[in-house]
Amino acid sequence: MARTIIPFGPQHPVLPEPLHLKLVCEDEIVKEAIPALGYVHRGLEKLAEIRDFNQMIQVVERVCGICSMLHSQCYCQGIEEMMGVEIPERAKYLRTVWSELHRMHSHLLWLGLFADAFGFESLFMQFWRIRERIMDLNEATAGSRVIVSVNVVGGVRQDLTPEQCSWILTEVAQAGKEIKAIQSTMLSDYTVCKRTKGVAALTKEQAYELGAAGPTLRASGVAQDMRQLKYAAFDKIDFEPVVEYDGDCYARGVVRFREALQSIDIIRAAISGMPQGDISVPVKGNPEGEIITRVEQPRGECMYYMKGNGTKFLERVRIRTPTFANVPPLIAFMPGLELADVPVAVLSIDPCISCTER
Amino acid sequence: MLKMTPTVLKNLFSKSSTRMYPFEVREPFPLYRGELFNDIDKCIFCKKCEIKCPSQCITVSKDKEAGTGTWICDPFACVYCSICVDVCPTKSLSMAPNHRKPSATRDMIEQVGKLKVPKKKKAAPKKD
Amino acid sequence: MLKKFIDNSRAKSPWIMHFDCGSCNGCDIEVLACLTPMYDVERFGVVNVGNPKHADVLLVTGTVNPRNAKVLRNIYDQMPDPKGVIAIGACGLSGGIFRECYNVLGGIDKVIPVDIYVPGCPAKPEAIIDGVVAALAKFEGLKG
Amino acid sequence: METLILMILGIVVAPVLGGLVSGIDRRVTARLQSRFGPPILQPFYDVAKLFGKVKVINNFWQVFCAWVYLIAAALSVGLLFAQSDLLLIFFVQAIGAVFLVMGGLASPSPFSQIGAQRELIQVLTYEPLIILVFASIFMVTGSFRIDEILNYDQPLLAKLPLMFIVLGYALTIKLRKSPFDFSTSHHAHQEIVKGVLTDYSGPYLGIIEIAHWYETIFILGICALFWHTSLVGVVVLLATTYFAEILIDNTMARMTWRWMLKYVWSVGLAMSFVNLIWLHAG
Amino acid sequence: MLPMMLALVILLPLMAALGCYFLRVSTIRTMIVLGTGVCIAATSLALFGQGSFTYSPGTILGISWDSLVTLADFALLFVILYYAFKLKNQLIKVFAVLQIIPLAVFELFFVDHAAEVPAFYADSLSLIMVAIISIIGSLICFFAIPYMKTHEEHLHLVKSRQPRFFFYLVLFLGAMNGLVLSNNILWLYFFFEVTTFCSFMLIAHDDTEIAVKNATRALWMNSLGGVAFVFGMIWAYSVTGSLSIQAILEAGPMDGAMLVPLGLLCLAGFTKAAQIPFQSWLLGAMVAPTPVSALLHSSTMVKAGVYIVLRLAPAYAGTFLSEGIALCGAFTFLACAAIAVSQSNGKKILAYSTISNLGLIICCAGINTTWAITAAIILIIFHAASKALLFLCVGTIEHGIGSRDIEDMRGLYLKMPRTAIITIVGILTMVLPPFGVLLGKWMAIESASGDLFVIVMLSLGSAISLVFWARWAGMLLTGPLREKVPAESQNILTRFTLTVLAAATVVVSLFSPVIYTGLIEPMVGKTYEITGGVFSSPIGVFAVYPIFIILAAAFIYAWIDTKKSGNIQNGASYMCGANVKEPGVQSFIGPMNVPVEIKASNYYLEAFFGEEKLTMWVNFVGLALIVLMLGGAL
Amino acid sequence: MIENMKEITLDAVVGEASKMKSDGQRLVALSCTQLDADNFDIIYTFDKELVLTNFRVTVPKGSDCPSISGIYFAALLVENEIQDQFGIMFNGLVLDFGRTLYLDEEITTIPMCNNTKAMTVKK
Ligand code: SF4
Ligand code: SF4
Ligand code: SF4
Ligand code: SF4
Ligand code: SF4
Ligand code: SF4
Ligand code: SF4
Ligand code: SF4
Repeated sequence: MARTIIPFGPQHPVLPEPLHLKLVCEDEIVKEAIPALGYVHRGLEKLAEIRDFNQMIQVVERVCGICSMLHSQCYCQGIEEMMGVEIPERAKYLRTVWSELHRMHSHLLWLGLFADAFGFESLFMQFWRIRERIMDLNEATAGSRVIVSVNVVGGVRQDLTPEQCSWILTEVAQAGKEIKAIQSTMLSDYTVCKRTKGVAALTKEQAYELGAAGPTLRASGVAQDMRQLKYAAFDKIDFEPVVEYDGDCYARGVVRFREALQSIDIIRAAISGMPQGDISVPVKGNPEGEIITRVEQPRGECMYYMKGNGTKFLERVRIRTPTFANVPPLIAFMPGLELADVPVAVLSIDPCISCTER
Repeated sequence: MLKMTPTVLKNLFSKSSTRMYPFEVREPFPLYRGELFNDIDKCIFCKKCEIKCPSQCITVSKDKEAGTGTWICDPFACVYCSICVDVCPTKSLSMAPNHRKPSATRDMIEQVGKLKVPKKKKAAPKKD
Repeated sequence: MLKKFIDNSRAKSPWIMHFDCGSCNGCDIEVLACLTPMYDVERFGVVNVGNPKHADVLLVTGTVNPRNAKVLRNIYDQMPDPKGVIAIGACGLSGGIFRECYNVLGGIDKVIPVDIYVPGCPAKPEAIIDGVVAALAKFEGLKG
Repeated sequence: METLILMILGIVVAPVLGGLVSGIDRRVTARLQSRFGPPILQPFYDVAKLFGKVKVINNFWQVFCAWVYLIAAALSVGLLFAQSDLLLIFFVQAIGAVFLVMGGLASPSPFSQIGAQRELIQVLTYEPLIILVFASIFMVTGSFRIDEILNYDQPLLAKLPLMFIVLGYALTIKLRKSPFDFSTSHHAHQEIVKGVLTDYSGPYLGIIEIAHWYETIFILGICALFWHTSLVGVVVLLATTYFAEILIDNTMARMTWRWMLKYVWSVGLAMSFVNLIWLHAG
Repeated sequence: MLPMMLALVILLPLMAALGCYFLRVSTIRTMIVLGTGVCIAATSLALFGQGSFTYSPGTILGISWDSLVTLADFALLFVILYYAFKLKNQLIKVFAVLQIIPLAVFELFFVDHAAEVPAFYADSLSLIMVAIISIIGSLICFFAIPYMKTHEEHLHLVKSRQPRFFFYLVLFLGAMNGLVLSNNILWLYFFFEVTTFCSFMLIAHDDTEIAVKNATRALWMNSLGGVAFVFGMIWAYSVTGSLSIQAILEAGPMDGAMLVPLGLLCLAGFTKAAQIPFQSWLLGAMVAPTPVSALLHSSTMVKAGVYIVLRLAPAYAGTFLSEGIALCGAFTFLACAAIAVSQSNGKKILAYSTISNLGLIICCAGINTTWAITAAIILIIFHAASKALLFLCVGTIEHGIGSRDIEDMRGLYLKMPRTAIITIVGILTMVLPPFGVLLGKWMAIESASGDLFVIVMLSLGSAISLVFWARWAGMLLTGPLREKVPAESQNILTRFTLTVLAAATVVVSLFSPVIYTGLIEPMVGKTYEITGGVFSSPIGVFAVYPIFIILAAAFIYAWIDTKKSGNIQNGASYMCGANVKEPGVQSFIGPMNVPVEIKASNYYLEAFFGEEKLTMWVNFVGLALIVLMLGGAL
Repeated sequence: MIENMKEITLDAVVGEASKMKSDGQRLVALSCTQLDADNFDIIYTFDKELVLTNFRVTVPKGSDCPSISGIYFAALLVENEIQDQFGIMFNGLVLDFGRTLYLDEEITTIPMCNNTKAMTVKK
């Protein structure tokens, strides 16, 4: 039959990151999709051999800029557990605040990119405009817009003043209002629904079996969220995992949309429940033993496996990131899509190649 | 359809949210981790920053004979984490709240200062 | 007169293309942020074209590895002259914190000539705008 | 003689107007997105810049096709100003459309190829609608000749309101605006990069850009026929129509061409039938 | 003079055909074909000098020509019956018998043999047809000479079957000329049957299973047309009492009883012109060698069907039948254009497009205003030229690359630049102004504009046909072009015919205003004002010369600039940066670092326009429309 | 410190994985570490309702490991990654990148396996 072979990426305007897909299409229906990775692979896990466990914090923060905060949090939690350090309560709450700010900005960023993937430029612009509020919060409270670098083993580096706290509250509330203003567009506009509903759907069983993580999994009806593991302040803050049941791109969008709003509530709860006290404890010695820790990144479950040998250099840092888990579902649902839906479908798992490849 | 209309019309009739950088520059946030400065007079060339820097972009060397110390930082490799600032015992390092300007060439930041140790030694006998 | 208009227009219409050469996304999202309402680089005539054949300025973020180096080279070669390259972020300038990784060759200038270096990790949108403005100076210098 | 002068006038003025319209379009779009936006003259800078770039091609037929596209577009505008036959003008601009497609197909890049195929589907979608619009104008005025149509004493809009909407569909497709920007898009992020224009660059892209300006004016000229009786009417109609286009562009996602083909044909044909039957009955 | 000329255009081909058959030497055959071609082409032009005429040949050797024709007619019908038995096809048997018996009864008991019926009548329409048949037909025959040689080499035939082939090919020219010149409806019927038979024999020429099968299908469908013809003829005679077509026409627009025979005759025309639902025989006919497709199945024989419908147009003007014919034609135009989109076989695309264009002409006949008839005649002329050219191009390409699939023609310019350019010229003359086909289409659309259903179908159809033409033209150019491509070598006759036809399609388009004033206007009456090469009427203007001049200038300018591009930088095409960097290699580095060659294909939109998907529905609607048309006539 | 860990042998990998699958466990990760110059250690991690189950195998250098990508499609990426980074080959991968998932031929050593030259790239 009349086949067209398309090199989709590595450099392609709809791909925020280099990733290659060899697409074989017939009348623009994808018949076969084979990915190629490795354009972002740096091999940073091996840096553990030449950077001590403290310096590694800055390295893992740069596994990916978008959820850098959660990478270092996951890493620090692991080291703290290995070394038996109990961090102050206030530090837990602070980590929660910044991690939820991260989730918000990441989801807003994604919602924008998603809108862009189906060619809705003005919606993209609106989401990114709202997101700037969060970026300002990051910059003002932590010192950098993107890579906040607040985590250290034993706690956090920055504290929040009461004024900053109330400012955060007003800003996120305002952001929430603005998000709600475009809710009807994102969730019920005819063209948006037409482009996302029923596209690249995964059933609950498929999603689970293919090892999907995070919003991709929750959009297929599996209520699993690593925050249920009650790390940081989540033992005190209640929340319900956001679940949708259709498993298509639309459902994935809704999950993230609702999570962005949910984060506002969590931030509010964290700030109101934040105890006074130290923000870090001094740490002595070196990590030893093996540990697996998990946190919920905006894109889903992130897992760190670490092995210490009593020196300041860790023997192994192994990072399993959410996108890594979401690539197999992506490969699985590609055939049968329309070419125009490829960006939408690829974006729907919120691909982060940089952390997939590290 | 056209669910977006109120939002875009509102945008049309209100002021654009664009910050007119570089024509108007915002007041910087004081905590921002921008350009790194070394107050070389305060630096004791203890190498603490060199050791702790996660990006390994600082080189501190002492020239005993000349009585000078050199503090070199590669601004193109620095990741602006401010670990060095945190660990510096004399607080000679600081970060300005504005970003470093782009440049067309790769220049190292090289600062040469007097070694303080001899100074101390000199001062000590005086007291003695 | 026409020629002068063309010369003047160069600096007024820099179409950019952004290539993520293995960045951690930190710098990428800042590049994107430049296009959004808060920073809106279209004020300077900047259009994000996403196709090297239409681009005047290449913004590159991230570290170079053997695989993406070939892509980077290709894209650069496909841009018609006159063209400029802006490297963004510590990674793009030198490899940044990843300089010593086994799959990192170093900064962008290992592969293609770079006109402007924008430091930062990530570089702020303001810094990127400064970088673009600095690159325009190069086009302004180009007469005829 | 008068015809000739009008024609030349059209060919000279149209790109200037088209460029301005495009500049205003970009500015208004930016404002709708809460951005500051580029200068109004930006399109002219862009094209001038393109002409200052090195010429790169990968198939010399691209050059040929680009030129024919431009000339056909200019000629159709010239004929429009010269008040020629609507159908003839339409067929002349179809020359441009065909050569744009051929230029796209000349490059082996898959994106260019796909873009050309999509462009064809767009042509397939809007062409019948435009012919129907012209036929409906004929049914009202009894002629395809613009000079005769201008003698008709009522605004056509009053008799052909639905046909104007049908023309609006064609307009959106032709201007390559959301939700119909498939073959190439003004927005950077499309699955097929720049579609038909992917492998055009530098001066040749500039040529095509100018041809787009002509096409904009061509389409607006057709719209103007719907309220030819008053100058104010024309201005109001055009301004409203174009603003509506920008608004639609900014309030809709890009759809898929399969959807377009089904939707535009069925809605367009249905509206045409309703309007024309109403015309017959009334 | 006139008898001589008539003999030249009708009998000379017969003689030449016999010569080809019996003198089995290829050089002699070549000479005969060339000579005949030149003769009849010249004669056909000379006939224009004659203008309209009526003529009866009287007797030969004491036997009237009428009786000879009748005899030959029965002989032919029995031959067909013989083939029906040989092929064991019940349908053909039935249809043959259904023709023989009524015809015998008719001849024996009804016809008043004493009545004087002029055998020949010619007006501009006939003369134009004769010119098309004689000039284009001859060119195709020339083309066939080298073509059949290669063709037989391809098939590795031991014994050449060319004598038989050229026998039918050349014979056909005479029959066709006879058909368009006949005034006596019995004569018309006879020639009609000869073309059917020639077509049958030529489709079956290669004697493969599929060829025989498709030939059989062609025969039964055309025989069905023959049956309709016979009954229509008898019925018409019983109403008007005359065998003369002119007499029937002169009776003026009719109604009531006369509409049915007219409807039946038109039905015969429909089968011959392969209108839906009879299109399948013409598609099947594409198995025949390409000159056959070019001659019989696109530019001339199928026009016989159209000719009959058009010839009878004045008789049913303003009736329901007329409206029905317009709808049928418009529907065929739309449906076949749509199906053509889903085709990748070049000859099939041409076949569908042919049927589609015939539909358009028939639609014009049905619209039946003077404007529409003008459009129909313009379309006949230019469609014949362009389509013949395109068929010959496909034949040449097929010999060059061994495939007739348009997907395989991608980048043909790199291999056969000359043929590629001529093909593109052919395609452009089909779809773009100011060329003749488009002029015809423009007239058709303008004259159909009052009719809602027809105009909708025409506008959809013309948009659809642009799709398959434009992409075909474009894909011939695909490829990375770095240097000038040297022209391929071609047989002199091939090159001659292609060049002449290509030049003719362009140049004749330029003379369309002249053709109009000289030929069409006298026949159908004044419809357009011509000033400075501009067609104008109160409803429209079509500026042939100005557009021609401007476009010619544009093409020349564009070509000069293109030539200059020789020294500009060549780039690799965009492949997302993954290009394999070797000159001339069109591949990208795919997964696992394996180079992947890029490949692009057309969209065939099977889901919308699939042949299998549409054919059944289309046939159903087509049949319904015909029933409606005939039923309405009753 | 790692919950529900058990050690298994190399040939039991596929069986264990199928058991996990029938138990409704979701594959989370495979984590490979170089134990010493001659041995690697792979930990297979599964999750069910937030509880992790792990098993670990020791793979001697030079021996191949059975792929579980037939059972868990999701394993294909990580198994290819381990091929790239540690040079352990997996038998029966559903989509085998043959050590080109991340690396080009310019990288001639097996990165995470100190000082070992890469074998020729499997085609
Ligand atoms: S889709 Fe988004 S990330 Fe990708 S190029 Fe466009 S704006 Fe950038
Ligand atoms: S999941 Fe994506 S955004 Fe988050 S850390 Fe990984 S790469 Fe970054
Ligand atoms: S760039 Fe140089 S001067 Fe600036 S902070 Fe980094 S090291 Fe210091
Ligand atoms: S840590 Fe401070 S004092 Fe020590 S060398 Fe660095 S800058 Fe100087
Ligand atoms: S800011 Fe961080 S990276 Fe930069 S010199 Fe200091 S410690 Fe090193
Ligand atoms: S410079 Fe920093 S933020 Fe930018 S890509 Fe590199 S690590 Fe990420
Ligand atoms: S391809 Fe042409 S030459 Fe060959 S056998 Fe068929 S018709 Fe004859
Ligand atoms: S087509 Fe060519 S290869 Fe095939 S039989 Fe004929 S000569 Fe031989």
